[in-house]
Parts: sequence; C-alpha cells; structure tokens
Amino acid sequence: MGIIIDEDTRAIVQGITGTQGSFHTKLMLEYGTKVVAGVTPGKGGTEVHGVPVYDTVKEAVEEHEANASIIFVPAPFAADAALEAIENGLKTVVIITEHIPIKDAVEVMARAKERNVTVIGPNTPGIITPNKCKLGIMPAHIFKPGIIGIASRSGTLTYEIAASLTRAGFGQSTCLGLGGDPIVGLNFIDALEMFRRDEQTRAVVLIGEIGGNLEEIAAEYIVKEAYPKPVVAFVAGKTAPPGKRMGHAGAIIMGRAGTAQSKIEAFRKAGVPVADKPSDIARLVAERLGKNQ
Amino acid sequence: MGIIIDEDTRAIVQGITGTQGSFHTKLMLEYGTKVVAGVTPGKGGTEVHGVPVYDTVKEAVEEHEANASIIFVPAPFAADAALEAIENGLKTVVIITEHIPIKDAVEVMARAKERNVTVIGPNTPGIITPNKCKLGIMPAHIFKPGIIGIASRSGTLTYEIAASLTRAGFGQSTCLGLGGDPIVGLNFIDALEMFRRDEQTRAVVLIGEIGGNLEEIAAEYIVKEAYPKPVVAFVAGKTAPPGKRMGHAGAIIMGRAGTAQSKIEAFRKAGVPVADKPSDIARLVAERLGKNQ
Amino acid sequence: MKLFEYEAKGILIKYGIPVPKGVLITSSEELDKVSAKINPPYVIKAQVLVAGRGKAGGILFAETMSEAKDKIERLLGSEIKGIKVQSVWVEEKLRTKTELYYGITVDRYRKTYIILASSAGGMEIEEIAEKYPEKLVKFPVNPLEGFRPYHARWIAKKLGYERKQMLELASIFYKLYKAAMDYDAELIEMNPLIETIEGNFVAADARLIIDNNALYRHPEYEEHFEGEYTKDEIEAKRKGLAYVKLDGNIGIIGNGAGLVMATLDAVQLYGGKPANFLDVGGGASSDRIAAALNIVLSNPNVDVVFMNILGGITRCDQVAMGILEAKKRIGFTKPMVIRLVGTNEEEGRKILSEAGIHVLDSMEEAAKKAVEIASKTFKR
Amino acid sequence: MKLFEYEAKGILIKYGIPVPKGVLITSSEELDKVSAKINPPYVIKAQVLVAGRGKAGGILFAETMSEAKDKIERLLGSEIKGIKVQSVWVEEKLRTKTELYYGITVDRYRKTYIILASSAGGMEIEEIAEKYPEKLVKFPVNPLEGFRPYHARWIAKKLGYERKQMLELASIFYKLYKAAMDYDAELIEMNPLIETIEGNFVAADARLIIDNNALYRHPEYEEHFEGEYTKDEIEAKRKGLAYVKLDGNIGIIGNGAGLVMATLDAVQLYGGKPANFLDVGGGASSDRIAAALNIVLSNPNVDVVFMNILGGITRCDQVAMGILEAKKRIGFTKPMVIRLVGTNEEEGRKILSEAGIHVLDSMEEAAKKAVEIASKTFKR
Repeated sequence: MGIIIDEDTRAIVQGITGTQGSFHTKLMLEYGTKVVAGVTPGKGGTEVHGVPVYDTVKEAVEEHEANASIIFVPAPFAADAALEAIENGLKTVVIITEHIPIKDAVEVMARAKERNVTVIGPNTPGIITPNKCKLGIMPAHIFKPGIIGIASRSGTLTYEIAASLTRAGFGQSTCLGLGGDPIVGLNFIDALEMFRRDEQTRAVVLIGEIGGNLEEIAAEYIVKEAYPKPVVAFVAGKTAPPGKRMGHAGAIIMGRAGTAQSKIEAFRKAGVPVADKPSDIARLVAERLGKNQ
Repeated sequence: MGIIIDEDTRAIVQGITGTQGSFHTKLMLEYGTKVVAGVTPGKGGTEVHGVPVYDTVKEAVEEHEANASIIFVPAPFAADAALEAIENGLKTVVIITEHIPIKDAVEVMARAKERNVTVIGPNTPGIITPNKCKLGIMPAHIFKPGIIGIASRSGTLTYEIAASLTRAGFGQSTCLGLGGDPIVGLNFIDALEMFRRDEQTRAVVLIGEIGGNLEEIAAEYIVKEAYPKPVVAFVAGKTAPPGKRMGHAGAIIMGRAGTAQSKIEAFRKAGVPVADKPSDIARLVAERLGKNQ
Repeated sequence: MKLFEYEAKGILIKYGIPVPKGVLITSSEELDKVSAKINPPYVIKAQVLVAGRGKAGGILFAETMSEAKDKIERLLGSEIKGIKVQSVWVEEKLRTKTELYYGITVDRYRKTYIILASSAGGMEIEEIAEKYPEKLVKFPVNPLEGFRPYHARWIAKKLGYERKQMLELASIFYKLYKAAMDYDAELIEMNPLIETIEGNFVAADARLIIDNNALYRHPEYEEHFEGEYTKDEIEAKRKGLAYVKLDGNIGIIGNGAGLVMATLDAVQLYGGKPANFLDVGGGASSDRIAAALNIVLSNPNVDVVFMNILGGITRCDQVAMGILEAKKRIGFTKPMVIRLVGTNEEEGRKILSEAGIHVLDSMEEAAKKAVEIASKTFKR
Repeated sequence: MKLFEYEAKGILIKYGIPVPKGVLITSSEELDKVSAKINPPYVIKAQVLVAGRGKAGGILFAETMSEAKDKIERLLGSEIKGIKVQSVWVEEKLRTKTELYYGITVDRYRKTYIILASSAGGMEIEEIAEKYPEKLVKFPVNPLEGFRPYHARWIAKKLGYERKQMLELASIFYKLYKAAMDYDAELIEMNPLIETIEGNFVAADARLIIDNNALYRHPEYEEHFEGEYTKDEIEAKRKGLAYVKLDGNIGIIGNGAGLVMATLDAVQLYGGKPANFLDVGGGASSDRIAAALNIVLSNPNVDVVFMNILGGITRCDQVAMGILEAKKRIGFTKPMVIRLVGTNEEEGRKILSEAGIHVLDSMEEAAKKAVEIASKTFKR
C-alpha cells in the first residue's frame, strides 16, 4: 500500500534532458520506478537512459500509458510544464523545481483542483513508497518499507529523520515531501487523510517549520476528527527571527504569524508530542505506538 | 410550455435604473413577468417601479429568490454584469446590451458553459413566451400563444415575421432572439434542440442573416437528426457586399464565408424551405404543417 | 477596424516577431530612405485596405534601386480597386523556402478564438481549406485556460518542424496570440509566414482587424478608424447610425439591421437597386431620423427614398416628426415611400398625412412602389 | 522584496489610487522642495524597511515649515531600529474621519490570494483580527475567475459604505488588485486607508512586498533588491547560498533549509547562540562550500563553525574538498565541528581525516560539541 504512488505508477519526466532531470531519471529507474517517457521541448526523438524523449506531453501520453509526471523544468517554465501535465490527464504531478513565482503556483493549484490532479511541491524532494516507487530526488537507501507515514515541508531534514527512524527499526509506508514554498499542492491535512485510509500506515510523522499556519490547521483537524492513528511532530525554526526568510520561500515569520512556538503549542494541545530534536522522533513514535496497542 | 422561460421565471434586472432598464422593467411588469429585484451599483436601497434595487447581485439573490437576469448595462460593463449573474447562480442570463467586445463575450460564454447557465444575446431583443413571461424589449402585442417556435439573429425583422405569423393565425410557443453579435450564447442548434423537446412547439421558424456559418451548421444538424418538426427559414442580406458590416457586428461576409446564398442553399438542401420575403413565412409554415399532418 | 500592413507589422515587431526590413514611403521626396535602409532586391506594396491587392497590381518587385524608384512613384497616387494609394511599404525581398499560413480568428460555433495554421500558405485561408484540407491545423483556444507555449509547440510540430525550428516557430505563435489578445483582434494573420532558405521564419505579410466594439480600449486608433470610412459613413457613425454606401439608386432607411437587410433584399427581389444600407438603430429620435435622411440624400445617385420602420422601441410619431424636420431643414424634393407600423403608429400616420405624405402598411407593397418610382427616374 | 513606502505609493499613483501629496528628501539641500510642493501641516516619515517604524520614532508631525525642517534634518541620518535613515518622505497631513485597513496577501491553506479589509485600520492586521474580528472581511480570490469589480463593490458594502463612497472605495480595491497581480505582490497593504472628513479615500500608508521568485519579471527592481540586504547576504545570494546573519557566535552551515533551521535549534537547545543561518542548497560544489565558509567567517563574532551536511544530491567528498579549499584560500584558524553523512561519506571523511580534521556522525553530538567550544571562547 502506501499513498499516491505504487507499482502501477507510470511516470514521465519533464525536463529529462537537463542535468538534474537526467541524473535523477537514472536513479529512479535504478530504484524500479517505471519512467515511461521524457519531455523536453526541442529534444523530441532523442533518448535519455533508454527513455524516449518527446517535445510535448501530448505526444508522450499518446505513445505511452502514463499517469504521473515529475518536473525538473527551470522555474520560469515550470508552472507551464505542470499545466501541460494537468491538461494532458496525468493524475499525479511532482514539481521538484524551486523558485516558482507564487502567482504561477496559485494558477497551477487551481487548475489541478478543477481536474482532480494531485500536485506535490513545488520545491519538494518528491515522494517515495519504499521498494515500490520513487518520484523524487531523495537518497533511496535511507528508506525501508514499514508502518510510518511521513509528511514534511523540508528536504534534508526529512532524510535526517527518516534515516533515524530506519535505524531505529521503523520503516516507512510513504514519505511525502510537501514542499518548502508558501503555495504547495498538498498540506498536512491532505497527508493525514490519505495516511488514515492507508492500512499499511500505523503512525504518522509530521515535519513542519516556521511560516504560515498549516501546522496549526492540522492540529485542529487532528482534534476535530479524533484522528485514529498516533501522530508525532517536529517543527524547525525555533530560533528564527521574524521577517527573515530561512532559506525556503515559505519559511518566514510575518508579523506575529508563523512562529515555531505557535505551531508546537498547537500540536501539544492536540495531544501530538513534538520532538525537541530530530533524533527524538523514533523514541516518541515507539512510545505512542506502544500506548496505542 | 415553451422554452427557457415561463411563469416560474423570477428575474432580476441589471442596470434597472438606466433609461432602457427602467422603461423595459415597466413593460415587463405590465406583461406579467416576475421582476423580483434590480441591480445598479451605487443605487442600492432605491426602487424602480416598485422593484427594490441593490448594489450587487449577491445582495439581490440573498433577499429574493431569483433564477434569471436581464442585462441593460452599458457595453464596457456588461460582460462583468453577466459574470456577476453567472457567479451568483442565476440560470438564465439575457444580455440586451450591444457593442460588447468579442473577447469579453468569449469569456462570458465559457464561464456560463462551466456553470451550466443559458446565455441569450448579447445584442438580442430577448425572449418571450407569449402570455407567460417576457425577458426582453420586444413589443409584446404582436405575439400570441401558439405552436410556432421562432429563433432569430435579428430584432425588428423578427417582429415583422412574428406579427405576420400572428396575423395569419399562427401563435408562438416561444420567440427567441439569439443576438446579432459574432459570439452569442445560443445558436440555431440549441434552439432546435429545445423546440424539439417542447410539446407545444409544432413548427420552427429560423431567421438567419449573413455572417458566420451557424445556419449551415443548423442545416447539417436538421439532416443528421432527421429533425422531426417542420422548419422554415428566412435569411437576410442577399444583397450585402463582402467586407461591409451590415449594422450587426455579426453580419459581415468575410472572404468567401458567410454569404446569404451559402446559407439558403444549405437550408434548401436540408429540405428546409426558405422564404423569399418575410411575408411568405406564414404560407410556408402552413404548407409544411399541412404536409406533416 | 482594419490596420494597414505596415501598422500590423509594427505591432508584430513590438512583440518580437521577425518581419522583413522595410520603410514607409508617402511621397517621392522620401525615396532616399529606401536605399539608406534596405538593400535590393525590393518588394513594393501599396498600403490599401482591400483584399486581393496583389492580383490588382498593388504588389511590385524591383531588382535595383532605380527600378524600385520608378515603381514606387508609379504606385503612389495610383488607384487599387478604386482606392487611392496614399503610401507604399518597401521592404527587402527574402529568399523563400516555404510559405506558411498562420492566423487567429473567432470561431462563432465554439464561441472562442481559433488558430488556423498550414504548411501551405500565400493564398486565402478558404482556398487552403479547400485545396489542402489535410495540411490545415485547427486549434480552438479554451478561453478559460488560454493559449500556452506547449500548445504553440504542438502546432509547430503539426506543421512538420523539429528541434530549433519548432521552438522558433512556437515562440512566434505564442507571441502572436499575445498580440491578438492585447489588441482585441477579430482577425490576425501572417500570410505568408515564410521559412527562408536559411531556415528562419519571417512574417512577410501581416493583417490585423481590431474588434470595433473594443476600440474604446485602444484610443490610439480612434483617428485611424475614421480613415477607413467614407465621409458619409463617418458622419453616420457620429450620429449613431449604421450606414453602408452601395451602388444603386434607391435610398433605404430602416430600424434594425436584419430588417434593413431584408428591405434591401425585397427591393432587389422586385428588380430595384439599393443605394445604401442605413440602420437608425433602436429608439431613434426625430433628430436621428432627420440625420439619416440627410445622409442618404447626400448621395446624388439616390432617386427615391424608401423608409421602412417597424416601431418597437422606436416610436412612429418620432419618425414622422423627423421626416418633417428633415424636409424643412434640407428641403428635399426627391420622392419618398414610407412604411410605418408599430408603436404610436396612429400618431405618426396622422402627422405625415397632415403634411401630405402617404404611408403604406406592408413592407413588400412599399418595396414594389419604391422600385416602380426608381425605374421611372433611373438615368444611368 | 520590500519596497519603500514612497515606491509603493508611486505604484498606487500609477494605478490611479489617491495618496497624499508628498515629496522625497534625501539631504537637507532639498528642503525647499517641501514648501514648493505641499502646504503645512506635514507628516514626516523615515523611509526604512522595518516594522513598527512609527513606535520607533520614524514618523513625526510638523505644524509649520520651520518645524518640519528641524524634524526632517533630525530624522535624516538618524537610525530607526538600527537602520540608517537614508531618505524621508514628507507629505500633507490629511484630516481623517476613519482609518481603514485593506490588504492582499497569500492564503496558503486555500492556495490563493486573499483580500483582508476592515473598517478598523491603522494597526497591524493581526491586532485587527484579534480586537475586531467582527469587522474583518476576508475574501479569497478564485484564481480561475479573478477579482472582479462586483467583488470589490461587495467588499466596500461590507465595510459599511453606500452610494458614491461605495463606488469610489470599490474602484480603489479593484485597482489595488491589478497592481498586486502586475507586480507579483506577496503582500500589498494600504494601512491606514483613510476616509477624510470630506468623505474621500486616500492611502495614507502603503506597503508592497514583491515575491522574490518573480523578481525576474521585474528587472527594474534588480538593483533595489540588493539594497535590502547586508553586503554578506548579497555576496551569499550571488553564490547561490541562503544566508541570514544572527547575533550569536556559532557559525552554522548546512544543506537544506529545514536541516539548517533544525541545526540552529539544536545549538540553542544546548545553550549556544547561532551567528547565522546558511543553507548551501542542494548539490553544492566544493567551490560553493568554500564560499560559504568564507562568508560565515567574515563575521568577526564567529568563534566556531558548525557544519552539518546530510548528503543526498550533495556529495560529501565535494564538501570535504571545499573545506580544504577554503582553509588554503582564506587560511582560517577558527575551530570547526563537522558532521558529514550520506552520499560518498567514506570519501569525504577520508579527505578530511588525512588533513587532520575530525568528523562526527550525529547532529546532536556535533551541536553539543560546537556549543562547548563556543562557550569556552565566548568573549562578550
């Protein structure tokens, strides 16, 4: 099981001929992901690691059955690539690209909603369902199949936590990078909803950071729905000063909104233990799973 | 019966405080149309012929049950008024206004389609279901209830033909002005579809003119569907020179397309008799009805 | 509103679409501009807003500057299809490999803009559609999604181009759509859009018609707009009348475009020839009626005026007063046939009959009568 | 990128939104401009990009020109919240009836722009939301339909205005949305938007933050952009690094924004104080690592550098080489704590241990160590 992607995911890679696109196509193929085609305008007719390249998504999906896309296209063209994927019927679109303007992202998300498309990112490491499918750029070896669902706004911090969970014997059902931008396709609630329905997932780890109030909204949701699976959280940015962007476009404290303190408090009120440091997550998960059984 | 409007139509008038809006509100009320509210931005709280006026459609529909709108708003603001009506759930929108830019009309029609809204016009005299409801500016006394459905791209020419039908003893189920612009909400096929389903309608009169190819497409449809009710047509503009706009924005022969000859030929091929002059319509209808019975 | 080729090309340049290097010449004093800016051979094109300009001798070629001078001078001041040539566009002659067609227009049935493209260009789109239907790419633009770069690439591929050429072509297509939307184009065409033997793409001819109803958003063309019409037509437009001059001798006035067209048709059916189309529009005042009569009668070919009014919003008494007003003001003596029914019909008839003017009931009867009078006075 | 008040107001003017008459003064030589352009009383506002400027003494009032001169000169060259005042905006003081709030920002949860409006303005939006929740109008804009004039009218009515005032306000709201979209605003605010005692509406203060990711669409602000940052921060940005200076003594470098934030948090958890945030991003080359070290070490407060690398796309051998490169180039002697795991971990460790640099496995262990070193060398 796991969520969103699995053995039946058949992906195209948009921007496949670029350095990143080509490199990660190779890694995804090695992991067993079914990459059926690539798209780079002007490079139609070539091949990348044995994957045929097309000029347009329309041509690619006419020739190959595909249901997902992963996008490595540079920021000024990435939203357009996403719209092309959406318009051509791909149901999961992972946008790795960062630095996409907000206005463009807003349009992509609205169009995706209209067409019932799941967008992951932008500015995400992607998604992995260990040993089944990887649509992303994460180092695969730190993951192993298991019962923990992870949803995160961060990249390397997620690897840090996933690796420590794996070391502690907790594999993952799916690890989902929501993306580090203010506007991303999925939020914590979407992830919680999907992990709730996923039988393989027995506990959920949420990795938040400063900026926005999606953590607070998730905490509300957990209370309101009496969320049936244990949830453990980590929030990065306790030391961040207001008004300064901490790397991610989405990681900024504006006025009084978006502080780590507010998020941690909200989680704790909702009965979600919040780890002080990444290495505490595995212990908290073990405790909660013990409690729940 | 009749199509689109009836006794249950509850209309708001957008642009009700203008000269045309106010005058025709009076005439529509006198005809028995249920005009439940009016909208003119900046005139909220006033009244026109006893009809309460609001600043926004949202307020009007919150206070009054309404399902239709008729728009008398000046051209630069008319498309916006139509979008306001569409967004606020009104299911029939009649746009009397002429001179609306094509680009604006295109947007209105696309939005209407998305929300399943019937748009009549722009640049239309409106629609009348005799003795039941009138959403338009046509002189009411020339119509009487009966079995003829009329769909027309013209205004006064329609009155000419409706009056001669009435004089000949043929009343009308509904008389629908499609509008004189290149982009209008309903075309002849839409009208034919609706008249086909309407039990009261036993014959259909189509009044076309030069410009575009909607008459040709209607003729094709009549053949393809073996249209079950008699259809009689008139086409204005046999003497029109190419490249000159004959009053209506939609009435123009561009290159080889849109001539009256092409339309008349298409109708005749489809077995639809085409009247040489308006006064012949009644005779042709009588003949066809005789033949059909 | 139609733009001149050189204006349309100016807009293309603004959007980054390649056009041949060229210069506008309005008098023989400016001939030096040509050699200063462009090398031979030359294409010399009369700037007139008529279709079929090429076949009518409006496009000439010159191998040398002196040949070009001769031809420019010959073209300037000549007439193409009855239109005086006020200016000439001289441009470099490119070495053409292929002529393409690319245009954006309105699809009435689909209620949207549609893109038409073909690898066979240089002739009218209807001819392309007839002769090479398999080469015609039709792409209706979804109004809610717009025209995207990937749509442009798909069309460029459909035309048979690959790699860099495909990208270049797609970029031109995308820019043209932007221009079309920004300028409220009813029609925008590059025909031919040529592929040079070097493999580049250049819009060798350009056509742009701006939606008249959207002209208020493009005030820079207000003056231009008037240049396209005759003096009478401008005068009519100012008064809120729609007037089109034709070549017969029966002046026609009516209310409503469809009715006026049908009136013209009826006149022709009975053997007459309309001198014009004139729609007074809805709810015309006596003043507007008088103005209409004035304009129609200013055409010396008019032998009889046929006025066909079906009063809805328009009131017959206002029409009657307008007729008397015009009679008084311009004192015309030409015969009139008046058909007047509808709102306030009684009052209108009374006003006219008191002034000794006879009014008819039926449009057909009135048309017959007008033709009868016209045929008696027909001089040419 | 934050614009100065006077820049934001310049944009509002361009869109036809009323703002008080004003003039920018950058030196005391320009003081004459004030009396030439505006009548007293005056509002004098320091142009600094900090929140809470008013409370920090950055907004002064003057009844007469001579009073204004004094205050302008006092403000110019002073510091507001540690920022030097380079310019002062002087404007007419309007007679205020009501202060409103109106702003457009991003709604992350709804994934769209949202309009926030309140008949209680002049304080921060969070304060309005807390104190007068019933007066706060929230209007999320449907991205596929856009913000329409009728939406603007509905909001204006919700704020309690009728007739001409409602229309005027709605027109301002509509124009501001256009400005927000055209300028890729992440936040645009008129606060206060004042209703004068004459009943007109004027944007007394304006704030505009342009989405950094969209700056490539607004090249006119490229230079401006750099003005907002310290020299180090600009240097970092040029190298593709995200750097934020803080006030501690432990220099921190890591890969990935979340990981670096968590590293800062861990240092603080163990009682240390971070000197900065520095994210080298994904796939950093040895060159970028060296540049990162260079920037962090240019801060004289730094007593120890803690580098926390979890190699995914980033390769540990590249990181190791970058460290050696930096050591060679800038010859630093400050102590370093290095945590290095992930892709090519073995190679990286080997390179460093051969150079005598010790590498740790665990982030927490490394954080503790860094704090320990820093507390020993902490001087202030």
